[in-house]
Amino acid sequence: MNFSVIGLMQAVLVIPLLAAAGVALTGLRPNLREGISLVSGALLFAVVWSLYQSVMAGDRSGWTLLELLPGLTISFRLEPLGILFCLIASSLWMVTVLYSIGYMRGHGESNQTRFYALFAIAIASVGGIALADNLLTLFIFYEVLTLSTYPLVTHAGTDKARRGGRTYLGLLLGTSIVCFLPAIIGTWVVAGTLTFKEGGIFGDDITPVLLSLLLVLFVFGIGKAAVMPFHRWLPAAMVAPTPVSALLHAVAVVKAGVFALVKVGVFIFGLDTLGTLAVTEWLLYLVAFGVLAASLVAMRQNNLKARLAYSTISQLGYISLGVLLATSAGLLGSALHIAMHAFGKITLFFCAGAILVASHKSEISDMRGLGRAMPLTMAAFFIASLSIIGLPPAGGSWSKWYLILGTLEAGQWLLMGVLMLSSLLNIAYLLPIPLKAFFATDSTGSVGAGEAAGIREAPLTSLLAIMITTLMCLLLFFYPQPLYDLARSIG
Amino acid sequence: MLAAAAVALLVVMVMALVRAMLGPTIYDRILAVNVFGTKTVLLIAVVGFLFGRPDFLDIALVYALINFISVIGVLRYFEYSGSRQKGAKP
Amino acid sequence: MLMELYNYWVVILLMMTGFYIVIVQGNLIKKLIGLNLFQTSVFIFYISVGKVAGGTAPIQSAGIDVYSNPLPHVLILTAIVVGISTTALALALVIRIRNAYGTVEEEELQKRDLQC
Amino acid sequence: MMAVLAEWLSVPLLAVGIFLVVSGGVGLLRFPDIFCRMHAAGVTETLASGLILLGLMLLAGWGIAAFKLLLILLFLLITSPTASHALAKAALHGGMKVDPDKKETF
Amino acid sequence: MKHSLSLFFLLALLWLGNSGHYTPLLLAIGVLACLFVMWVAQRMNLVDHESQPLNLGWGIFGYLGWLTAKVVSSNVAVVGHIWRGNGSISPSVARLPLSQSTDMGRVIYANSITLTPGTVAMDMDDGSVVVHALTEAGIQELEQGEMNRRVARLEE
Amino acid sequence: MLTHLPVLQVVVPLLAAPACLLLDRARLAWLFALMATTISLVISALLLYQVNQHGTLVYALGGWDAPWGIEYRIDLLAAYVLLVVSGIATLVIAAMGQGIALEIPQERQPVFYVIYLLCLAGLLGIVATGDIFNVFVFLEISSLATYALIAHGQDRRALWASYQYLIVGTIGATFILIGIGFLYSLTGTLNMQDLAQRIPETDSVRTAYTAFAFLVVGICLKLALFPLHLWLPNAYAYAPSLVTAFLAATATKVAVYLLIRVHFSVFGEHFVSSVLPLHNILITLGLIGVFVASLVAIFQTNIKRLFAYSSIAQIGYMIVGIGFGTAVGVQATLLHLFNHALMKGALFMALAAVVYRLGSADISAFRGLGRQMPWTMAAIVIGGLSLIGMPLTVGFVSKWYLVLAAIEADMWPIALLILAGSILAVVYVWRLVETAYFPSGDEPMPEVQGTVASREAPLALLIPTWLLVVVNIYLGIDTRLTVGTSGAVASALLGVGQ
Ligand code: NA
Ligand code: NA
Repeated sequence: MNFSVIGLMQAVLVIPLLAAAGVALTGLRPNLREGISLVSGALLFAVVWSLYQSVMAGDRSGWTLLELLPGLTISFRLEPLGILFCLIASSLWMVTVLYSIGYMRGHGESNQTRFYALFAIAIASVGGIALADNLLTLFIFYEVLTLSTYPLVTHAGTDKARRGGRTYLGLLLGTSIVCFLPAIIGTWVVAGTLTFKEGGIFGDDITPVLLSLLLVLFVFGIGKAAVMPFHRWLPAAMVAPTPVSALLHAVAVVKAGVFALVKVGVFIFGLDTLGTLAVTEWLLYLVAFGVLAASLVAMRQNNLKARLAYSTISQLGYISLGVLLATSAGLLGSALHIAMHAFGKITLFFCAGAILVASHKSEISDMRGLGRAMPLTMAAFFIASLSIIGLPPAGGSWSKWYLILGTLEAGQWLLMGVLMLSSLLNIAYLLPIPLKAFFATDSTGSVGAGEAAGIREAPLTSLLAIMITTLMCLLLFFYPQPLYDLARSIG
Repeated sequence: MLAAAAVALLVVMVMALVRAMLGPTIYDRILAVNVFGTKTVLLIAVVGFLFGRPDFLDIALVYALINFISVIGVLRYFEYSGSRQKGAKP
Repeated sequence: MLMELYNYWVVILLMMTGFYIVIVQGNLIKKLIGLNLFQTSVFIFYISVGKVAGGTAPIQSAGIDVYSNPLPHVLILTAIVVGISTTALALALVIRIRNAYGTVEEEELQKRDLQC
Repeated sequence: MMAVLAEWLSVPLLAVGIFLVVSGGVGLLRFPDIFCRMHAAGVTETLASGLILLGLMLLAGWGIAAFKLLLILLFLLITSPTASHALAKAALHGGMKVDPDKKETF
Repeated sequence: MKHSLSLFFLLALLWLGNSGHYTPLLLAIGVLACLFVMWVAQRMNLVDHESQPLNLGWGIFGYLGWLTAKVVSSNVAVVGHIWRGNGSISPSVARLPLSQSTDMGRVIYANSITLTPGTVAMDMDDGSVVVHALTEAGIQELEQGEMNRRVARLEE
Repeated sequence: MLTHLPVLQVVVPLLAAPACLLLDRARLAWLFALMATTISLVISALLLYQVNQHGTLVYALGGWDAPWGIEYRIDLLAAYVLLVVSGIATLVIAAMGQGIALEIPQERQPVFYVIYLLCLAGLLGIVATGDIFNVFVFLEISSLATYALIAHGQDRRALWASYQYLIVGTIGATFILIGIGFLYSLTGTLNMQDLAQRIPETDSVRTAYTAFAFLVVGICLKLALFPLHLWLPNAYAYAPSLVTAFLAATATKVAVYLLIRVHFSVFGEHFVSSVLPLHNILITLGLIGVFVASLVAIFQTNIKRLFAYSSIAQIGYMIVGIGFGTAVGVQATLLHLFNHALMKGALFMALAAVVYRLGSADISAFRGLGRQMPWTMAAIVIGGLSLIGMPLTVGFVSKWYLVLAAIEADMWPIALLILAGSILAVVYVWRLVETAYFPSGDEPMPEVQGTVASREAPLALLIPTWLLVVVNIYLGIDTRLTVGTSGAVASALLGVGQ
């Protein structure tokens, strides 16, 4: 039994890698190539689902791949938060591939083999990050994720894409090398271990100053969590094709960031230690400021993907905030929001991509009246927006609820206010888009001009993907129990 | 007497050095250096006797050889470079 | 003190002269002359360090008890050979530089490199 | 007896040698141009060297030392004109103003 | 062969004169060294009548004696000019004819001119030699040609 | 035979050099040189094995014992460096069989190999000998050979670069000679083992410091520590490409070895740190070197030059490691010494492949190279990632220990600066990656010599390059050998745990 769990964990890493190899080898036969990705996605999801059952049964098996440095291993362990992350990633991989088939072919993108192969490698890195038993392992896969997604961001090869890629790589590698790595090494020097442990690994004899320094380094070093001022890479990466944006915003990259942050908060510092540090308070305010600021910036964006990107920055702030609150409700909210935001945001990006493919429109002001031509897409956009905002009947309402509870538990009234205000802003920058698409007239002044211009829904596979993720947003409102149980058992 | 000889040789060597510095042509300097060299040979021989170490003569002999070769070498260099400068630029 | 260590002063003077020539002269050959002076000053330093008070040249001879230390001489013999090899190589380089550039003046060389 | 005699004999040889060598040095400084200076240098290289080395030979007595001194002397006498000639030729070809085809006095 | 033998004899003399150690081993090494140098000289085509001017005969010693006297007297003359100052000299240049028939003879003549202080052979070709002298008298003395004749006689 | 290994290590290439001169055919000379370096490699591997088994090997040259004769002394550190040098030398010469053809005419190749072997012998000699004057002699042998190797470059600027290096190198060597002279006058010995014993007992501490100062300055000239690095970029840029690979991977490493030897073995950490502010100087200069050289590298358009400046920066890291004066710091330096040899060896060999195909190492030659020479370019990417210090490459291991040393010494700002330097490496590496994989605009791709089928570099170049790349990754994952060895060496040097 134990062996098979470890076998399954290994499969989480191996399946995407094999898929990548398979994709690379079958590059000349697109149907077979995408078939491999889809089958691998399904297989991976099945594996993760089985691991979900094991972890809920209390299994915490682990295994060590090798000893990289004396006393420092590359090890993996079954753990609820990691499985949560794996569930999101594996399910969304499948869906994203489905979506990509329509999008990439519809858009006539080049280098599709490279795209699918690197996507698979990114999923493998997510597996590594999710199952990592120590910071070193996490760090390694974190870097692999950065490097494997860079070519995806620069995919188009245009000047703009190269600039975006530069910002992406520069900020992510930069923060991880200059802050994350010294934080890890510092932790190693101070604590003598890097293995995640419930309640944290630091002894009582360590000065708060040193702990604060480490915390600050971690928070800023995990650049994928896009804590201001290191958020610039997310808007810059908008140049990538929409499926890549989905990968960045929902499936892998930003989720890897906040996941790492939660891991560090819970398993390196421990919520108790975190709560006692004065610097935590400051970081909370900084993050809260980021939440508001990003929302405000999002409102001013006319480009849909840019607006969604700033929305992500703001929503990531919620998750970071939840950890830094250092309360159990906050943690619960954070963990849930990782999932809820993933499904919501991926739907939004899928919709944005669908609109781009079908109507070649990227500016929000051009989308008035588009609802007649693309009713399904716009409906999906509406539901996903509800989830992001935190309104029923969408899954996001649960996570937002627990986050608010977290602020109350910590007695942070001001922060609660910030969260409420930000939710109002969410409404203001998200809901008008579908509403105007359905009810406003377009620029020519006539309702339903889109139909007349020959605009139809996106390709079938893309539409199917959108339907699936939208359904998930709704489903997670009505059946949050599995996720709730999983999140509950963290820490 | 030996000491006087050594001093005299040193004096002449200083004179040669003065001539080497004053020049004015490169040939004056080479001449001076040559004189300095041959006087060095003599000085080594004299000093050998002065200090009771006649084996220094070997050094004097070797030095005479080196001095001669180096002067010829330097002269060849200047003779060639002189005639080349007159010719067309390479 | 000053006179006691006169050999050091001589060495330093020679050394600085050589170093100065290497730095200031733009002519590659003159630079080499400076370099040789610089090296030679060190040779002198070694030999003078090996001097034993009252000792004579370390060539064995009847009736003499006190010799200077012969080891520095041996070492410097090696160093001289090395120095000559260096000079020979450097001169060969200068000849090739002259063939390639048509000059042995540093400034000219830099000018001609910039031209192409 | 012989040794003492030789020692006495060496004194005048060395003395004259010293005088000649210093004279040569003075000439080297005093004469107006390179060619004239070469004549002065010639003094120090021929008779002056010869006398000093002879003086030393007398001091050395019969033996290897004397042989070596003789060798040095021969070597100087053989190389000196060669070096002088090379120098003169180089100076002549190197632009010193002398017209060899016109007997002239400066 | 004659030249080789002469060279070997010369080299051996040099070795013996400079060594001072006459053990069988060192002597053997000396012989080997001389033979080696001879081999090298042979390869460089150096062993001939130019390096071993045996053909000059015994007359050379007579000439050397005369030359020594000449060198002494001209030394005295030049030293006199040195002390008397620049007013006493009259530097002059002249091209003098050569009456030697061989290269060796010309070299001996030119070197003799140079060896005597007060005169320097600056340049020469097949038939003449350019001489620089400290005084006009030096040129005139050479023009009288005693040295020229003596060297030419050596060649016979 | 086995007992003579320490001296054979040096003698084999030293004797092979003149023997190589007798072979007048280029191919034959190459085979012979390859054989000689391979034997050297085998010897160094055996030496490392022997040292691991029996501890330090001592070999008295010609049977004279230490104070009088010259002693060859192979401890773990020496064995480790010997292996690096001979290993790289073998790979480079293997690649030369084909890779040097375009840069050095056939008839000059035998002489070229002679010089190469001499250079190798010199480098190995520096490491193997236990006599400090012998170090000087070998240093000069290798240096002279290096000047000659550089002068073989096609560009006429190679001559000028070689000349400049000669001047600087000779001054450096002369400084070292002065230092040795002071040491000898102070202690009356040249044997480094004896020196280590007598220096602490000396009553003239000032002389000892003078000696140390001269030695350090001289060595730092040789290892191109900022600001004494000015000779290096031209020398590396204009030397034949594979010569650059060899020099970058070995010559400066041996100089770092020498610095470690003098600092820790001869003078000892206690002596050095007791009065001199040397540690701060080394850390400061090292860091400035890292930043200045990396910044300059960013703006280079000749990629050989770019990597040359990168080398100066990496040397800065090594010096910083020494500057900590702790076992972990020295361990980091040793790791980086070894690892940087692997990275730069691979990078410069890949560059040699690019030059072989495109005849240029200019950035413009790299446009779209990711498609045209995928394997060569992949090697450059991996080497570059290693340079940055990405996990799973050797570069990560050395960065890790360097930062560890800084944090252990409670120098957090230094740790952050060390890592900030890596960001600059990201910039200059990524410029290359971007050009190769995402070429901009409509400019035409550079003309590739040869047919489409043979666009990738020939296997003779590719295999040695990739051998280094594979080792680069393997040792980045299985770090036991390097970390274990360097740890043992560092604690031995600092007298920890003895
Ligand atoms: Na004369
Ligand atoms: Na004369």
